[in-house]
Amino acid sequence: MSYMPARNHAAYWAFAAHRLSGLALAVFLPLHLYVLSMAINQAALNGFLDWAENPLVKLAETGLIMLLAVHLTGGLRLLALEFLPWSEAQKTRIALAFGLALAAGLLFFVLAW
Amino acid sequence: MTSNRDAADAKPIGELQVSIWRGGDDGELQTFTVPHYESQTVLDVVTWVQHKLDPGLSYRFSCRVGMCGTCAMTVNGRPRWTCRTHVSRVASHGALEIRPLRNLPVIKDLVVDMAPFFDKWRDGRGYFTPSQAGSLTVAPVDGNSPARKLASAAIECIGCAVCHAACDVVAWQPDYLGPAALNRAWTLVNDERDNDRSGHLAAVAVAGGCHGCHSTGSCASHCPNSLNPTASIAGLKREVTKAMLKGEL
Amino acid sequence: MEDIARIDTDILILGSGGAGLFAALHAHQGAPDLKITVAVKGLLGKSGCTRMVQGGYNVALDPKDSIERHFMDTIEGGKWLNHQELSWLLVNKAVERVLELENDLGCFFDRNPDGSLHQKAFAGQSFDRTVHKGSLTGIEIISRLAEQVWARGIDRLEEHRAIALVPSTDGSRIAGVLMIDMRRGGFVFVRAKAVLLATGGGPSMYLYHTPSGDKSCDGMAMALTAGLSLRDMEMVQFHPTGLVAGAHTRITGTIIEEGLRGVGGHLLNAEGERFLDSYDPAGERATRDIVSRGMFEEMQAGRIGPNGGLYITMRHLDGAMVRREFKGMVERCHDVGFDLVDGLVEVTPTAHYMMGGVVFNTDTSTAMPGLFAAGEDTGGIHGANRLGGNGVANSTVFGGIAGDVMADWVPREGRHVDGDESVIQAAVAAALLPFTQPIGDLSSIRERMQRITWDDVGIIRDADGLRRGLAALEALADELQATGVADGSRLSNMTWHDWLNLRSQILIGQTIAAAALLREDSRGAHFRTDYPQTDSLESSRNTLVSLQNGALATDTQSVAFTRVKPGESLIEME
Amino acid sequence: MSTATVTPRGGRLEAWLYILQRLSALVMAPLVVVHLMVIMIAVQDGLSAQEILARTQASSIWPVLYGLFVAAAALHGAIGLRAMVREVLTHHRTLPDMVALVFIAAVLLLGFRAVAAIA
Ligand SMILES: Cc1cc2nc3c(=O)[nH]c(=O)nc-3n(C[C@H](O)[C@H](O)[C@H](O)COP(=O)(O)OP(=O)(O)OC[C@H]3O[C@@H](n4cnc5c(N)ncnc54)[C@H](O)[C@@H]3O)c2cc1C
Ligand code: HEM
Ligand code: SF4
Ligand code: F3S
Ligand code: FES
Repeated sequence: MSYMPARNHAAYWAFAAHRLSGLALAVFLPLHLYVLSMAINQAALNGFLDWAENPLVKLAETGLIMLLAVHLTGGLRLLALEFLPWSEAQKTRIALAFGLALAAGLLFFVLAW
Repeated sequence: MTSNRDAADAKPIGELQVSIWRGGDDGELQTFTVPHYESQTVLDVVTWVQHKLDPGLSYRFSCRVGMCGTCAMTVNGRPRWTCRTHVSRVASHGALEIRPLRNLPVIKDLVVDMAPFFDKWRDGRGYFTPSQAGSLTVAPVDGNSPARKLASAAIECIGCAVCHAACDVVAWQPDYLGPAALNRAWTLVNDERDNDRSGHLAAVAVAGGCHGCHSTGSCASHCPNSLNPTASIAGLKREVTKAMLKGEL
Repeated sequence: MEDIARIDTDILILGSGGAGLFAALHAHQGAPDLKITVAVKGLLGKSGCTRMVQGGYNVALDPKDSIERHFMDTIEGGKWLNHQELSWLLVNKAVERVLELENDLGCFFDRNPDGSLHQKAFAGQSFDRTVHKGSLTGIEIISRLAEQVWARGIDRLEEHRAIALVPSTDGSRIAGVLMIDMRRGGFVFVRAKAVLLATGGGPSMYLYHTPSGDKSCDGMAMALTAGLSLRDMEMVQFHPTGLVAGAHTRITGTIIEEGLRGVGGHLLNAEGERFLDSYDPAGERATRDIVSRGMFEEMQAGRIGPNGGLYITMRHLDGAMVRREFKGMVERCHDVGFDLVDGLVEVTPTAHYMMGGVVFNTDTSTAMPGLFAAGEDTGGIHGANRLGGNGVANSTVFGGIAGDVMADWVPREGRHVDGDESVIQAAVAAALLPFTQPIGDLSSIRERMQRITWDDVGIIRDADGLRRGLAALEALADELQATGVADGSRLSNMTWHDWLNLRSQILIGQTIAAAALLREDSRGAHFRTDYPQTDSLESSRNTLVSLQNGALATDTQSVAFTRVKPGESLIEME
Repeated sequence: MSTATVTPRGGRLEAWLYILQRLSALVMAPLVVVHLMVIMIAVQDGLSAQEILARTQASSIWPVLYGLFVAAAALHGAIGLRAMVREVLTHHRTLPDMVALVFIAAVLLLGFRAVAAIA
């Protein structure tokens, strides 16, 4: 079924955001580590960091850090949900998670530019 | 004797365009025009079609008051009990799209085979193991103990499989026990009268068990009885983790 | 000729209500090596009325209560028509059964603060003895039973509808049961060494009725056709408050909780007046039969709402209290468009329960060797009226007994024998008849059946009406025989099953009318304007209806007062 | 009534993987917070290799923390990916485990090379 209103609720969006950010991080992490490992060759790294000044790249990096923030807060939400006895405050937590993520991302954005 | 013979039927207040799934898994939608009444449930709409428009339409119901859990269907994209879903609450611009429940094999039209759902209930060890079988006394149970409260919060499941249909993991992982079976397991884990707590935990700590749940919450947001399987499953994960770390499982 | 699938089992149980499932579990426990099969018209544990039990389960558990007290309440409620040995078993075994539900099956029943089982008041009882799970007792009981059946590897034939009890070729015993596999649309003959009839009665032929949609008196109809007698069939209990919202909705007829009247709910006519005070000083709190009759008369007088009913209202009471105490009912009403807290909800009396049924013995055996019966299909336990809370006790108590007895009986006396092929072929032909007739309007037949039974065989009766009803039902039965159903797909063909439902319902409707004509006095659920008095209790008689050469035959037999006589009591006076 | 007997399917792998994934998440959470904060401060006046190295080589705590992060992330991501592959490719028996193993290997290899470089 292409149209699934059954998925349209806060907890599902939280799940989707967490899953997508997790996937993106899993793809990005090896690349990120690869870049870091190039620090063996400082010149190469500096060249890379210059390249990273490119606005497009910067945007991508910003996006990924936002993803990390989203995934982190979403993950904390899940850990709370699973390990702290359930409370009806769950919905508030979802909102909080998104709020935090966005705040972190925007903060970074402002600081970086 | 004549009773209330003449007053007995209300007048329609409009018309509904109703698309209904016909056939098996590879069926298709068929559209009917059904009179819209003031007091009318989705089950009534389906009944109208069978009684007046197409006697070949198959669907299932029993209690008609939200107790048996056999009338669930997908209505405008959401799984619901149909006997207690008032048309006015779901029709969008006078249109209804009614399909069989998701995640269970379709027998015909709106009838699904619920056997896989019951099998999972069993496989999740969703049945009581007595600690005082045949006893002639009733063990006192504190209705307000934390464990009993947790169990009570999850006990009023009618087995309608609405949550099962709403859950994506059930769709993605054929051996996933699903929210209803796990929710039942949770009530047993908290039942102080049950003699096999670790058996219940063991049954949900397997592939397809509670760890398959990603807390997508569709179960809880669709359960017609406002149960919260998401919370129950989280509880199972917690108790399984504790037991594993203590070396009890 | 039709292809008939053939299956053998040791114990075949028809129906999966409290009676059927308890029988399956007890039989399995008593004889784990026997093959046990539960065949049911709906899904196992999800069809029938046990699941719909709201009020609860009567049992004398409290030390201040007693078995004798429960027994006397049952006999007095039954206006001395009860089979006293059956009633005695009921009240005794209810204790055992509730303990089993609590200890062996793990049912969640409501508790007192001290941890003991909470027992609430239910009308017509001298002691608060009704064990319950909120107002969803039946769901709890049946869910716990069903999951044990699933876990024990008991065979299930779901959506298999029994259509005939088939005797052996020599007619000396039952050989098996002919069924329709409703999903496939084909026939199945299941041979069994013992068969339990537990399809649960249910007066669903009335215009307004409470039972689940799968109940159409098939069990009683099959028993009658197989030559068994039905007793006290005139005794049909009406619940005073069923929702009424028009013929187009299945909500019509379903129960509005009894407790609402208990806490002070008012019944009003269309003029907005309370009217029950003129029938009984207890007004709305009078017993089910009196309130139902008062309402019926008010409805006949024409002071009715848009859907032909009267009103119940709680709006003069504390809304918060109503919302709290009747949460489930308030939500149910709200879901289907009614405001129980502040509004007027249109209600009517509604046919609820059949006290009458198959004649059977204390060991659940019947006149047909190998055939056992339990639950609402049987008669005798409740006499002329059933106490609220004794219905589920009946089905679970006697279902359990049947399981025990069959587990013991089958190894000793059970045999697989060939079924009488002529009976099988005749039943197949009769079931296929609608496919050979010109297609007709089943809705119209259903509506007329519901009207006839409601008007002439209903809450208030007299000889003229009963005769008229009997004749009209007979004509309707003939009309049904000539009415066809489209022979498209037979897979899950509900319209075919509607036809078969009507066949059973009309036949049992006739049975009720015949028995009601026979009983020329008023007592319990049976009220005749031409015989409004209750005859002497000492000379009480039971009615019997059987089918002889295709026609209903009636008889009576005197009640055996084996434990207590009218005027006496088993309760010690202190 | 006798006790019903249906033996649960054996194997605790899923439960252990779950525990490992939650544990690794718990380990990573504070590390990521620190990491993010450091980035935010650092990024204020532009990133350079010297700065990064000056920071990381100043104390042996940084390589240890990054090492811990790499190990946790390898495990955590692998378990997460495994679950996702299992759900998308329902009937594939070995692929999810292969993906997980490859991911672990890649992250450990690249990760420890990077840690070595900054140490
Ligand atoms: C709304 C409601 C509320 C009630 N509340 C109470 C209460 O509070 N307390 C109380 O004591 N009693 C109550 N009763 C009465 C009580 O529910 C019944 O008396 C009792 O449960 C009947 O049990 P049973 O096992 O005989 O039948 P049921 O539980 O009705 O089961 C019958 C079974 O037979 C199956 N069946 C029917 N026909 C066929 C066929 N042809 N072939 C195969 N299977 C068939 C059905 O599908 C079903 O599974 C209530 C009844 C209703 C309707
Ligand atoms: C920052 C700390 C982190 C926390 C607290 C965290 C938390 C979680 C949790 C609780 C889950 C389980 C979700 C579920 O099973 O439904 C998860 C899944 C996942 N995480 Fe993380 N995570 C963190 C960092 C990372 C990193 C760095 C990566 C990248 C490798 C990552 C990749 C994944 C993936 C791929 C999943 C699977 C997603 C899914 O199944 O929906 N996570 N994370
Ligand atoms: S948990 Fe809710 S949705 Fe799921 S089966 Fe039970 S009642 Fe239905
Ligand atoms: S919808 Fe499914 S994923 Fe978990 S929270 Fe409910 S079981
Ligand atoms: S018909 Fe029973 S829940 Fe809807």
